[in-house]
Amino acid sequence: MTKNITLNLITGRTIQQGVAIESGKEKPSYRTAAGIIEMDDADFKRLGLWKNTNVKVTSPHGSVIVKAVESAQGPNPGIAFIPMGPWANAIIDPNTYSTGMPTFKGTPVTIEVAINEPILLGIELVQVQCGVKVG
Amino acid sequence: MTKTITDVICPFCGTLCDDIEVLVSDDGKQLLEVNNACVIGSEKFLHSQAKDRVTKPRMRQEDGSWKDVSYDEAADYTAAMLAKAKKPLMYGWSSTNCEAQSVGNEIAEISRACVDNTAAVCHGTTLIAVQDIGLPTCTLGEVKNRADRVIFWGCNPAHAHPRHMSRYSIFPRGFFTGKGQMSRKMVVVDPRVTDTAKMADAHLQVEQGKDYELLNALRVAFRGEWLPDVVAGIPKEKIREAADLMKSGRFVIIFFGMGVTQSLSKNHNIDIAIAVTKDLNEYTKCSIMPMRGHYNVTGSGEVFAWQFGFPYSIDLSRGFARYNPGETSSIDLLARSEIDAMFTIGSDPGAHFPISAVKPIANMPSVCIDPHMTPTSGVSKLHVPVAFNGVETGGNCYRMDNVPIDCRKVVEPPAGMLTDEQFLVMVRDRLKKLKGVA
Amino acid sequence: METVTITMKNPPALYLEADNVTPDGFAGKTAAQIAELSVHEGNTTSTLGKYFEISGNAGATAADTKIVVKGDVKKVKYLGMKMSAGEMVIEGSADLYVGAWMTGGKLLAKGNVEAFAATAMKGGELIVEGNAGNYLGAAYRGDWRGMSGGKILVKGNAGSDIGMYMTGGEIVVNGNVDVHVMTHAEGGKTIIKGNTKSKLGGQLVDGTIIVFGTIETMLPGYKPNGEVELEVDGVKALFAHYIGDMGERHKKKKGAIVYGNLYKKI
Amino acid sequence: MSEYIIKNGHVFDPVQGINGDKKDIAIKDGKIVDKVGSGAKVIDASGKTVMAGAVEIHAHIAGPKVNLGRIYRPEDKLFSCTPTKGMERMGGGASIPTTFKTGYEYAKMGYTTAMEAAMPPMFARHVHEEIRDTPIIDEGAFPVFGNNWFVLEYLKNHEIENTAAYIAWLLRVTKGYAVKVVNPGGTEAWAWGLNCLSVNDPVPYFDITPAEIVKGLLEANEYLGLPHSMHIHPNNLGNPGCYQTTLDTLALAEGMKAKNKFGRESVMHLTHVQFHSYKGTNWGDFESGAKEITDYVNKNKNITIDTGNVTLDETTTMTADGPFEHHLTGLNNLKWANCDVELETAAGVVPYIYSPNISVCAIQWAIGLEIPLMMKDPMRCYITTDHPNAGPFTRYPRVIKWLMSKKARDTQINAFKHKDKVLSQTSIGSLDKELSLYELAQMTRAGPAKCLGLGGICGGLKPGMDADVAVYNFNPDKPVANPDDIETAFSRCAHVFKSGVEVVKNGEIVGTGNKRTLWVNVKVNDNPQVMRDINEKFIKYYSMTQANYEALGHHFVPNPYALEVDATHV
Repeated sequence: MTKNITLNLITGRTIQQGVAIESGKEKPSYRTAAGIIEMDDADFKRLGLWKNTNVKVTSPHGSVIVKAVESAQGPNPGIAFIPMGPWANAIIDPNTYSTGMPTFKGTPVTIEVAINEPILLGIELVQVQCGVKVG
Repeated sequence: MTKTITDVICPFCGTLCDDIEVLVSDDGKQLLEVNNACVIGSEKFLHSQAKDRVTKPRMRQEDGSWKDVSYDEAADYTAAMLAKAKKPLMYGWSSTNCEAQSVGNEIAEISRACVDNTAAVCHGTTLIAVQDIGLPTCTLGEVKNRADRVIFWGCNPAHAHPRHMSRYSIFPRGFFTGKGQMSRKMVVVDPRVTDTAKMADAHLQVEQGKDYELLNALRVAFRGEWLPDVVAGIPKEKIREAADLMKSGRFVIIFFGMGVTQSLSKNHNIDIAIAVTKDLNEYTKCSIMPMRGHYNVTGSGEVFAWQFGFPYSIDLSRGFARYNPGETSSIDLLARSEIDAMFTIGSDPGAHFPISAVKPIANMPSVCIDPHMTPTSGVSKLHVPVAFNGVETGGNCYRMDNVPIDCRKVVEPPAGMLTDEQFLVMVRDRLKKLKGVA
Repeated sequence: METVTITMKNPPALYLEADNVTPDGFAGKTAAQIAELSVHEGNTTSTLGKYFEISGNAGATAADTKIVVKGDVKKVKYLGMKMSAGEMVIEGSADLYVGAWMTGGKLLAKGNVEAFAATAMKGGELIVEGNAGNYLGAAYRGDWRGMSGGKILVKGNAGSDIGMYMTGGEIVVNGNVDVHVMTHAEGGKTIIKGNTKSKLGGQLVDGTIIVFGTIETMLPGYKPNGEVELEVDGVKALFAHYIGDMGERHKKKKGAIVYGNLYKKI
Repeated sequence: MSEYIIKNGHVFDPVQGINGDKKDIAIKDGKIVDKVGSGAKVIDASGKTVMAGAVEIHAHIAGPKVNLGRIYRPEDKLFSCTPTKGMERMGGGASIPTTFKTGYEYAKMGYTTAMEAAMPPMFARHVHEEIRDTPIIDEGAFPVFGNNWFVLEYLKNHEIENTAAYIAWLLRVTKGYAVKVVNPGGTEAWAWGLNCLSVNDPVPYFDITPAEIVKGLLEANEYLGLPHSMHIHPNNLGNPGCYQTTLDTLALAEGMKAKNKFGRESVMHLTHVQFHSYKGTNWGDFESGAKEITDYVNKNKNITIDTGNVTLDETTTMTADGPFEHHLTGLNNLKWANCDVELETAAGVVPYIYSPNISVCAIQWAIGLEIPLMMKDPMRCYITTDHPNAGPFTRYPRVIKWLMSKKARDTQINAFKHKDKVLSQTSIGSLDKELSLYELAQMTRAGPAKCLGLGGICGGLKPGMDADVAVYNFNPDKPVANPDDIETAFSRCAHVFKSGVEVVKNGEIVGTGNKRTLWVNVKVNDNPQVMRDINEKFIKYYSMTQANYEALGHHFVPNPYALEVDATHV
C-alpha cells in the first residue's frame, strides 16, 4: 500500500502566485508558483518524502498532481497549503452551505508520492478536467 | 525622450495604491519603468508590454485550435448568445472600470441575465454578514491617523496586499500616530504562522475552521463571563489577554480576509467579527474592514447596488432584480445547472472556481473577455482580448474602503485593440437590435 | 375540500419557478384556469399547463383547496410559497423555497426539500418526510425577522443555518443537522433528535435548542447551568442545561436577564 | 425643441403671486415664455392644478451612505423590484430606491430638482456617479464641512478668509453646491467614540466648540456670497430636550444678513427640524417643542427650515451624524453601519420602523406636522422627510394630504395606539389649519428655490425661468370628497415638463429630459497659505494623493450647470 498522510488543506494568495498570474497563466512560471503544495518539515518526515518531489493530492472532490515544497511560511504541522488557482481548485470542497462561497479553506486531503506523474500547466489542467481539447 | 506619469493608480488589489510613477516613451506607446508599486503591481503594468499578447478575438475550433475573428464577429456572437439564452450568467466585473460595469448592466437588463462579481469567491460572505449585522468601518486614512490596535484576522497582507501595511495600517506616521509602528500593537489571528503573523506583537494561532468559536470567546471575555479552558486551540488566559489588549486601544481596527470568508462558518465568521467590533465601541472606538481582493470588485458592488439594489449575485431573469446567494450566486448557479450560457469579463472563474463549477462552462455557449489567456478563456468558445484597464484605459474604481479613485491611462493599447467598455457598447447595440429594444 | 392534482409531464430544461402553485393561487379556479397560471423558466414565461397535467378544480377559497403535486419536481422552485391556508402534498422531492413565507395551512413534502424551505414562516405546518436543505425556517437575507410562528417537522436530516433569526414557532428535526442552529434567534424552539456539529445558538438573544444526540463542538458562549429533567415530545429525560450566548446582548424581564437555553440529553 | 402651451389650468405660482387663476403657461426652448406660436402642442389642463416643478432641498439620494443602505438592506427590496418598462430601467427599493427609481419617482410626483444633502468630499466621485445615473431631475450635492480638519483649524483662530478659500477650493474639486454642516464637532469627536451634544462642548484635540464652527461657517458663507445659505443639522439630534440645543444653534445667526446676488435672504437653513424640536427629559415625558422652535423662526427672518416629516413607515436612517446612529442602534438593536472618513466626516446607517403603535413615533409624526402648520411664512419652511430618515420621499403625497386636511390628520390620530399621549404631548389636535395650494407651492417650489439661490431659475413659472412644470389631476374648484384623493393626485402627475421636455404623461415616464448637475463655482483671490495647507495635509494625512482627489473628469459630471460666484472683490 502506498504510504500517505492526511493534512488539512488551505488555499490562498502568495505574492509569487500574484506575480505569476500577471505574467501569464499559460506560462510555466504560473505552475511553479501555484502548482505546488507547501508542507511542514515535520509532515515531509512523516511521509518520508523528499522536498521538491511531485505528489498526488486527493480529497473527496478530486485529485491533482503538484510539487511538494517546504512551507515558505510556518511552521504549520498538519496544515498543507496550495496557492489559489486551478491546482487547489481541483480538490477543494465546493460545498457553499447555500452562501455562494465554496469551502476553499479546510479540506482534508491525503498526500502520496507521485514522482513520475507530470504536473500540468494551469490552463492545460483545467482543459483536461473539463474534457476540452488542449490548445 | 521619455516622460514620467505620476499619481498613477495600480490596478491589481483592493489597496488601489495611487502613488505609482510610470515612465513611458515619448510617443506614449511603450511603458518602460514602474516605480513605487509592489512586485505584483509592477508585473501588471509591465506585462501589458509583452510581445506574445493576444490582440485579436479568437473562436475555439473543434480541434482545440483558435481562429482569429474580428471584434465585429465577436460582438455578433456574444449578442446572439445572450439573446438566445434562457438564463445567461454574466460574471466577473472586478477587473474593469465602473463605466464598463454600467454598460454591462444594461446588457444584463436587456438579456435578463444573472450578474455576479468576484465577491462570489472572495468577500461575498462578508456582504451577507453586513446585510445581517451592519458594518462599522472607516477609510484607510483613519487607520493611518488614529489606529493604535491593528488586528489582521485571516488575512496575509504581506502577500495579498503588499503595500497595505506601509501605506495605511502599520508603518505610516499619521496625525495621532506620530511614532508610526511604535504607536501601534499588531495582532494576527491565523492558523498558519504567516509572514504577516511573524511581524505581530501577538499571534493567535486559531484552529482552522474555528474562528467563530474564538470570536465568540472574545465577546464573552469582553463581558467578563465564564470561559472554557481552551477555545479553538487557544488557552482562555490568552483570549482574555487579547480581549484586554483590544479594549485598551484608543482606536482599534480589524482587517479580515479570505481566512474567514472562505472557512467553515463563512458569513457567520464575519458576522460575529462585526459583533466584536460593535462590542468594542462600548469601550473605545473600533472599526472593521474587509481586505477586498480585485482592485475594483468594490466598485462592481457599488454600481450593481445603485442600479439594481444588490451588491452581487443578482438574478434578473424574471425581468426584475432578485438576490439570494445560495441560489443566485455563480458557484451555485453553475453547480446546480441553472444557467445555459456563460459570459465572463474581468476575472478568471476557470482558475478560481472549484472545478465542479468550471466543467459546466465548457459545455455551454461561452465568451471570455480578458486581456490574458486564462483557464477561463481556455474553456470558452470565444476569447475577446481587450486593453488593460488602469494601464491602457482609465475609468473609475473603488478602493477596499469604498473610496472612489479614477484610474489613469498611461500607455496606448496595441493598435486596433478595444477597451472593455468599447466592446460592451458594441454588444449592447447589437443586442438591442436583436431584442427590438429602442 | 376540493383536490387539484398536478403531475409533471414536461420537466424543464433549466429550473421552473412555480410560485403560483399554492392553495391561494389555485382557489376559485377550474383545472383549465389553473393550467393558464404563469410559470417561469429562466427569462421565459409560460403556463403551468405546459409543464403539468392538471386535474380537478380548486375549492372556492385557499382553505377549501388541496393540491397534490406528482411527478419529478426536483427542479421546481417556490412550491407552496406564501400559502396561507389549505393543504398541499408534494409526493416527491422539490427544489428551493418550499413553503417559503407561508402563513398557514399544511404542507407535506414526502421526499426531500432543498434550501430556503419555510423562509420567514409565520404560521401553518410544514412536514418533510425526507431531508431538508440549508436555511430551513431562516430569515431572508438581511432581514432580522425570521420564522415567527408555525411548526416544521423534518423526519430526515436538515442542513446548516436552520432557524436563523428565528423569533417564534418550532422546528423539529428527527435526524442530524449541519452547522449553525438558530443563529441570532430571539425566540422559538428547535428540537434535534439526532446529532449536531457545531456553532449552535451563536449570537442567540433568546430561544431554546434541545439536542438529543451529540454536539461536536460547543460554543464557548454557552455556560453550564446544571441538569434538568425535561419532557420533550413525550420523552422524559435528563438534560444538561446551558445558558447563552453569554457574549451576546440580552433582554431583561422583570429585572432579570433572559438568556437563551440549550439542553443536551445526557 | 418643441413648443407647448398648457391651457386653462389653475396656476399656483408664488413667484408671480398667482393664486389659482386660470392661466396658460407657454413653453419654448426649455424656458417659460409669454407666448408661443400656433403650432405649439396644447396640453389641456382645465380642472387641473399647475405648479412649477417642485424643488427638494434635503434628501439622501446619492452617494456612499445611501448605497451602503442599498447594499446592506436586501430586505428593503424583497418582492418590490420593478421591471424594465418602456423608457424605464429596472428599479427597486422601498426606503432606499435605486438611482433610476429615484429619478422616476421624483419626476412622477412633479419634482424636477433635488439636492443630495450630505456629500463626503472624499467620495465626491461616487456621489456624482449616482447623480449621473439618476434620470430626469437636476441635482446638486452639499459637501460637509462641519467636522473638516481644515475648517476646525482655521476657525479655531477665526480665520474666515482662509476658511472661505478652502470652501471655494472644495466646492470646485467636488463639484459641490453648498456648505453643509452636520453635528458640528460631534462627528470629529465620534472618530474617538465621543460626541458634542451642546454648542459649547469642546471638540477633542481641536480646541474649538460647535458654536465657533457654526458662526465661522456662517460668516464664511456670506463672505463668499454663495447661492445657498449655510445648511445645518445641529448637535444633539433626536434626543428629548434637544430643542434647547436647536435654539442655541439658531441664535448663532442672530444679527447676520445674507449677502449674495442670488436673491437669497436667509443665512442659516436648519434642516429636518422635527428631529430637533423635542422637549422632555426622557422617552417617557417626551413632548413637542414645535411651538418654541417655530416661535423663534417666525421672529427671525434670516432663518429657513425644512420639516423632516415622519411618515410612519419602515425606513432606513442615514446621516453624517455618526454618533447618533450608534446611539440609535443601541435603542432598536438593528444592524448598524458606520463609515468614518479621514479628515472630513463620518456617516452611519440604521434601519428604523416608525410604528404607529409606539407613542414616541406617533409624537414625532405630530411634531413634523405641527411645524409647517405653525409657521407664519411658508416661504421659509419647506416640506421634507429628510429622505429616508423620517420616511421615504415617495410619501410626500401623504404628507401633503395630512397638511392639507385636518380630517386626514384626525383619521391618523384616531388610528394611533397611544392617541391620548399624542394629544397630550403635542398640540396637533388643536391645529385646524389646512395648507392651501398656494402655501404648498411656497413650501415645495418658490421657497426652497429661493433659499437655494435658484429663485431666478426654477421654483416658479415666470417667463424666462426654466420650463419645469407639473400638472396635477387636482381641481381646486371642487371640494375634496376624500382626503385620500389629495394623496392620489399628488402621487402621479398628469404632465411634467423638465426644462421644456415632457418627461411624465399620465403618471408614466415619457422622456428622460436633460438632467443636469448643479454646482457652485467660486472665484476667490489667490491664497497661497491655504494651497500650502492643502498640499501638506495630502502629503501627511490623506490616504490618496491630491492629484487623484482633485480628479473629477467629465465622465462624472457629463452635463454640469455651474452657478458662478465672484468673491475676489472682498
